[in-house]
Amino acid sequence: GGTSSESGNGGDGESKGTKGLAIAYDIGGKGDQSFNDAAYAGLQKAEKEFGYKTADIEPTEGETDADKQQRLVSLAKQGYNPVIGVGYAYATAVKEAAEQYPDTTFGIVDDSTVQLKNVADLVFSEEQASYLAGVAAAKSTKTNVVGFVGGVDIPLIHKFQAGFEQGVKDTNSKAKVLTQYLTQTAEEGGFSSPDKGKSAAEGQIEKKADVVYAAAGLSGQGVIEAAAANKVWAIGVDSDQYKQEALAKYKDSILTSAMKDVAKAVYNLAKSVEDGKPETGIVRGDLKSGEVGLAVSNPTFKDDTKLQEALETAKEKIISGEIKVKTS
Amino acid sequence: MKKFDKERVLLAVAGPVLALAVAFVLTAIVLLASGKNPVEPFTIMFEQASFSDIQVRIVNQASLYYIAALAVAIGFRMNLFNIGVDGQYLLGAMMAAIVGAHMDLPAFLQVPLLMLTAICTGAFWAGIVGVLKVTRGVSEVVASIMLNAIATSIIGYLWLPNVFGVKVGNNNTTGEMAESGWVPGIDMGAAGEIYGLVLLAVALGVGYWVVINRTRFGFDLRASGASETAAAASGVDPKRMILTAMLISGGVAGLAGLPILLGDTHTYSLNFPTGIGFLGIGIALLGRNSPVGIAFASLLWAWLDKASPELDFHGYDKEIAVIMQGLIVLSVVVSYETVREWGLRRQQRRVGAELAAGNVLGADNNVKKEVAGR
Amino acid sequence: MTTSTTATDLNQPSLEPTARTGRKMSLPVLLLVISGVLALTSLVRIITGANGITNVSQMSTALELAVPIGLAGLGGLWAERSGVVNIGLEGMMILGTWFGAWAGFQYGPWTGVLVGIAGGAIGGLLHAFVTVTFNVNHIVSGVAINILALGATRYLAPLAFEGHQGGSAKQSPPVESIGDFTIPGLSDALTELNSKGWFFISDLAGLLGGLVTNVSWLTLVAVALIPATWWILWRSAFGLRLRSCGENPVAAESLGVNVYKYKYIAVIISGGLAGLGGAFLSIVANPFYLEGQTSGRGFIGLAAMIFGNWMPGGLALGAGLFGYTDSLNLRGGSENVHALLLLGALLLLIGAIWLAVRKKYVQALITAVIGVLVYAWYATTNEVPNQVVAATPYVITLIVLALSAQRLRMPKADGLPYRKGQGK
Amino acid sequence: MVANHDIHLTVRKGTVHALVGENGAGKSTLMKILYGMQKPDEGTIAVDGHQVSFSSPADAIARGIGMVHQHFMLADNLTVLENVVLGSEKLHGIGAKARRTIKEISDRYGFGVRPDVLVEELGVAERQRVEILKVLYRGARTLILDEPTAVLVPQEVEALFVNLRELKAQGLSVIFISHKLGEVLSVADEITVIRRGTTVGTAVPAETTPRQLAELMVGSELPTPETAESTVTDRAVLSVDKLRLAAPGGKALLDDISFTIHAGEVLGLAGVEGNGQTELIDALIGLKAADSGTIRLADDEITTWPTRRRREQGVGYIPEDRHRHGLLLEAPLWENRILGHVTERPNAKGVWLDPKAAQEDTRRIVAEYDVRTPGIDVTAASLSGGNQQKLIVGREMSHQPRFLIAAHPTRGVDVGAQAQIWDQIRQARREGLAVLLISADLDELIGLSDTLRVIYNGKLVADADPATITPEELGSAMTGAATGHLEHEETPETQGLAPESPEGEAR
Ligand SMILES: Nc1ncnc2c1ncn2[C@@H]1O[C@H](COP(=O)(O)OP(=O)(O)OP(=O)(O)O)[C@@H](O)[C@H]1O
Ligand SMILES: Nc1ncnc2c1ncn2[C@@H]1O[C@H](COP(=O)(O)OP(=O)(O)OP(=O)(O)O)[C@@H](O)[C@H]1O
Ligand SMILES: [Mg+2]
Ligand SMILES: [Mg+2]
Repeated sequence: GGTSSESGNGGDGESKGTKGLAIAYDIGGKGDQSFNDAAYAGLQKAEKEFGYKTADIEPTEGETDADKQQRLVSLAKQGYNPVIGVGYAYATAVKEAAEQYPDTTFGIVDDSTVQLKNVADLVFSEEQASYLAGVAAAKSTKTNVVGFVGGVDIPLIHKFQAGFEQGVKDTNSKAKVLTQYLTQTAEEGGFSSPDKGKSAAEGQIEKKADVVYAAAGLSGQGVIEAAAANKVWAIGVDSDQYKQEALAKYKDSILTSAMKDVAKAVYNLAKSVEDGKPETGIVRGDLKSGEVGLAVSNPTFKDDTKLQEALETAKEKIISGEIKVKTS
Repeated sequence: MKKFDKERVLLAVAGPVLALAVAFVLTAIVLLASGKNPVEPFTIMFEQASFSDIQVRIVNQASLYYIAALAVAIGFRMNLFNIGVDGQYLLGAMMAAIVGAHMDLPAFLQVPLLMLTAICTGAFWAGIVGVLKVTRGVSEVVASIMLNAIATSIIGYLWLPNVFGVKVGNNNTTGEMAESGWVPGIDMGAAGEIYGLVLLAVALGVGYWVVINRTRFGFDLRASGASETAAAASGVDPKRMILTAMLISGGVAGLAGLPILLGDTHTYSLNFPTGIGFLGIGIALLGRNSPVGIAFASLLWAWLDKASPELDFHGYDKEIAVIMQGLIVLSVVVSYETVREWGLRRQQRRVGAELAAGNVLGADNNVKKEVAGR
Repeated sequence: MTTSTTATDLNQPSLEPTARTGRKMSLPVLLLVISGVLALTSLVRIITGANGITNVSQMSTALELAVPIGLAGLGGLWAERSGVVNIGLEGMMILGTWFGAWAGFQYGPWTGVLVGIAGGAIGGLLHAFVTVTFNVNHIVSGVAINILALGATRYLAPLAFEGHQGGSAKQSPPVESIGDFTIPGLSDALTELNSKGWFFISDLAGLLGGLVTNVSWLTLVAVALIPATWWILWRSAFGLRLRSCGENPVAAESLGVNVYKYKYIAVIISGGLAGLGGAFLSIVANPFYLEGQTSGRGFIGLAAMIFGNWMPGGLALGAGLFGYTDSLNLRGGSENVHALLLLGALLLLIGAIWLAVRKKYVQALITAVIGVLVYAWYATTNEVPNQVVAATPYVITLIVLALSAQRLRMPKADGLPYRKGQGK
Repeated sequence: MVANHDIHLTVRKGTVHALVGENGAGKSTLMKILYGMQKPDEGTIAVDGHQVSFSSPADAIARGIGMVHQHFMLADNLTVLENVVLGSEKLHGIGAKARRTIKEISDRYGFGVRPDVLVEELGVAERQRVEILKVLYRGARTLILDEPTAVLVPQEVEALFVNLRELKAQGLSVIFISHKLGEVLSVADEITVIRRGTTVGTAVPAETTPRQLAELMVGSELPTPETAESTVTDRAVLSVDKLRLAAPGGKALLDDISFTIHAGEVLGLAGVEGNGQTELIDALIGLKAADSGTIRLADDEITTWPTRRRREQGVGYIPEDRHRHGLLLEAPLWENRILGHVTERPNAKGVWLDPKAAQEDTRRIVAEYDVRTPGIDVTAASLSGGNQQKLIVGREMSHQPRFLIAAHPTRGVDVGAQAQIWDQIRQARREGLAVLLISADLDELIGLSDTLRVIYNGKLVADADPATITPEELGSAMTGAATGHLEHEETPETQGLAPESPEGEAR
């Protein structure tokens, strides 16, 4: 028989105009309270604003690049535009799907290796936000010990660690950063084990850390819990965790969060397509674009003028290029 | 004897078919219970199987499953439970990727070299289990579970930038392999490419059959599985056999990742499919450790994998396919066992009946003796 | 009666006729060994300054991490003592996490615990049905249950949790805390003692302190289940019957024991215990269900059980080892594991001396050389790579097993098919 | 196939009722039915005049029926106490009270049972006593003993009979199964004969001779294993010198074993099971490595050879447990024909199997050795025990062994097949085969052997001349009571086993 995309997925019948943004999740999928959810938030915003039909599709475990490609192709064939792969794992898939469907705009989050006319690489300078988190931590610590908890020992998280460490050191050369990764692979639960996060944070707090920064997905909830229990500061990640329902109990211990606005990036790409000027090439979300940064929901944090000044200075230096933040 | 054979074939086919039907019905009940249409998901998934690109991907995926399951089956054939295939194939693939990235021989040398690397790595990793079992009596199950976990760490270590790791974007890889090590696929036009090493899977299957059924070694292996004590008394050194079986199983396991590595990704990255070793266990058991059975089981499994994502587009949860995989394994093995027991009892009864009726093979030239004996 | 195709001697520890075991190591000897190791650890702590390796919170974390593993292992113990290999523990744990959280967030944590147990028990019932009634190979059934449990919980999670506050397709809404306790005077005293850094005494205080500080009530239940299991299986009529099914079901049958019944009960309890382990994860360790929460603990539990020679005490030791090394990793892994290198070197050296005394010079030399190499590693580095840290629990388990495995003995009819009235 | 049909059996109170019949006649099956382990298709059972139906052994136990099985029903890894109280924990609990009761019973009958040792540490006779204790502990009024004497030496048998008479005196009924007709006549009050699953007659011991009983059993005359002329040569085929084998703990399982078997000679090895026979076989076939000493096959020293090489060089093996060591039960007959000779013709050509040739040769064996089977593709499990044994004998003989280990070659085999197997051994012996014969059947041993040795506690303690020795004399050496060269004494001592011995003899 023909290929599945030739026969279409019931898509050919409907008019293409009614279909818009589609996203394909990375493992973790919807509900990860991290960038998958953020991407979904962007999708919802686009759906509401542009009034078109959207799609969001989950991956399967242990799938290959070919499967991811198939997913993207299938979405493109059905007329969705743009089609975004959430997560660097989609790199190969996006590249090949984009070659197959040159008229569709593709997006990929967290990867800058795909260079095609119809592909937008939505990447973020997480290290810049982490640098600011480091500044905030260094300014807030009384013990000169701060902690970093990484979910899984992979390059993406190394960026957070590198930025944070640099921020701390640049601000307070006497401060020491304790680093702890929870697991080697995601399968072992590094991003989804709050209990592990809690143990790790407790260990750091016992060694006098009084600010802990978690770049650990769902495990970060445990880090925040431990910080609250021991009355030290926690710094959240990805979204503004001060505002998260699940963490409402501990919000007074959440100093700030190093945000990465995947939602905005996704929405922007959708908007650019809608406006007829699709983004292409590397679209970097950084301090300058405002797609990464520190959340200011916690009043204690916001009202600490000295701290805010220091952050402001650091931010300007980064934007001006005076400070180059390391990525690993 | 033709009668017995025909019956055996019938039994062999009737069991799984019946079981599949039961599994489908049970799945339909789950769908019904959750308020969904109990039939449409199946029609969608069957329809998927008719598309050539899906077919290509089913075959590709099945080749990985097939090799992993063969590795498991070799162990099972002699009552060894190699739950460590997962670690063995990951390490094997990674080592092959590393060698492939750092060596560049002509293809006719490079590809065998990569395969040899994978085989040796897998065999080495499984060999640890074998040695521990033979010399120290450590259960192969625990040892392999531990070694799977240790393999994860080793992989993490090899990925370090100052070891063999090459960072590409946010991905850890082992660097692009030299092109001489790429195995070209079989071009199926718009449907995509079938991995060249699907042929390796086929060859391994044939080799497995020949070795198991047609060689002295295979006989020893089967005998060890059927009765360790009888095999030992017949001259099989059980320790050596365990070690050999583990080494072979591990060697084959090492190859399980190669079709996709040499045929598609050309690097070992965070995207490399994991968990195939564990699925291999289920598939081997589903295929009753026979090369043909495993082939069907791998294809069935791959079909469920590749056809289910489509369900998402139609408002169904594709987890239903995972439920179905579980149900299929359960109902198939239950039916195997029931049919097997029934068949055994039936055969015994028949032997008894045929003997009573005087249909004895050696009867005619033994009339005299029989009279004398009684 | 043997299955034609698949493994039946899972866990077969040895080809040799098993040497007599277990009973040889009397309690005083065991205590001596344990305190010896503790003394060494203490020494290492003082030399390296890695105070983390024996402090109170290290120990209480270790306990919390050990509980789910120990419960899974106990589940395995019950099943295997009745002659059924249970490799479906992982799946039953998954059911426990899901059901525990599902009932927990709606009706309170204790109800959650009960429903979690029930969830695991359903998995056990299925396993019993397939392996006991249909006599299917135990491994196949276990593998299938693992797959099925994963699929079922994933399928059900969105249906049950989406739309509730704090719930999503992969996470349940939070469950209320079950509460914990600290024995006030004792805990403080031990913590105080522990912080003094004295040789041995402080370490012992750390160990004991972990048992009385911030302990969840469910942890208490789990710990109590170890002696309870021992008592039931080895001191009650019910336990005797159950064990007899794992040793020689035909003999049990000939004395009027309903072997099927006991196997069913054992496997259902096994599932229930694994379910409890799951509920512990989704109610105590984390206050909610998360997809992938068990991350292989069922298998580790199985390993701990084999490690513990199919005995509750040994199993607790095994689970404790996993919990301890795990908590070492999570709490300053590289530093702690680096300190462990010294401990390893010391142990190797002692081993070498012991071997030399027993006139096994070649082995003694090899052991000594390895010891020196480990020491060199310790002396020339300040920390070990993360990867080594992560592998530590597994490497230690392998080493301990390699040193002790020949003394292991599993129930004689473990994993073998059984049919009523077909015994010879 | 019907195992039992039209069985009529009445056992009176306070008597010993013997049940005899050839192998596979259905004795054990009948007892299992009486004991509730199997269900009868039709017919009735009455206890004390009440009609009963047993759905499990528990029901039978409740009715006061206890059974000691042909194959021990003990869990090795449980203690004696645990084995005894299992299933009847309600009686005296599982603790101190139960221990006291066990001691009491043990003392009353002089069993000398130790409640807290593991069963795996016990010898056969001790296990037997534990089995009987199990039944007594439950307060059984009717005892079923299925071949209790098969593994006992005559002296132990006599001790058992003293116990039985004691039980009888206390008003218990005993059903006693044995192949040893002398024993039966000595202990029984009544005898029922079973043939092909049905009762064919009853006999009163006082009026019956063993020969009459045997004829009733098989419907024909008993064959005897006697060997006519000696064929022993002076060519040594197997010589064992100072063989020693120790258990992992260091205890010697075999010690200072030396013997030589010549071409054409059958060396019979007598001994109570568990005295080192199994270990000796393992050492000879290469499954266990000797700690010291040498084994020579003709001119080659084979002490360090692996099993396969020994078998290739002409060591044949009829194992004592055919199911564990001789067959792949679920494999077809022709694959079983390959087992043990996979490297030899016609089974293999180089590294390749030759299934065609193997199948062809299997057909030959089936025909020549009268294996009753509808074909060579049926599984070994579906053959009867005797036919399985014939297949094994045929297979081993097909490779022209120089030395044959024959362990219980006719165990569980009916008289017809027995005679055939004996014939084959004799035939091969005439052609120069050296045989090590191990058997619990002393008549077979004495009848077939050219030389006799007795193994006790891992040592060869005695030798005897088969032409003159009696089973009783051999038996006393088997218990370690006599050593050295056994001379036949012309004036027999009072033998408890003699049929004419008075019944109810006091202790
Ligand atoms: N339910 C059954 N239906 C038909 N045949 C059966 C059944 N159960 C057992 N048999 C067969 O009946 C025969 C009687 O076996 P049984 O064990 O009772 O013999 P036995 O007289 O005790 O022999 P032995 O002296 O060797 O112990 C065997 O051939 C057995 O396989
Ligand atoms: N449960 C059963 N139901 C039906 N047929 C059976 C059963 N068990 C055994 N048989 C058949 O009975 C026959 C006799 O088997 P068995 O081993 O019990 O014989 P046996 O009487 O002990 O013979 P032998 O004297 O040769 O040992 C075999 O052909 C077997 O197929
Ligand atoms: Mg028989
Ligand atoms: Mg019998």
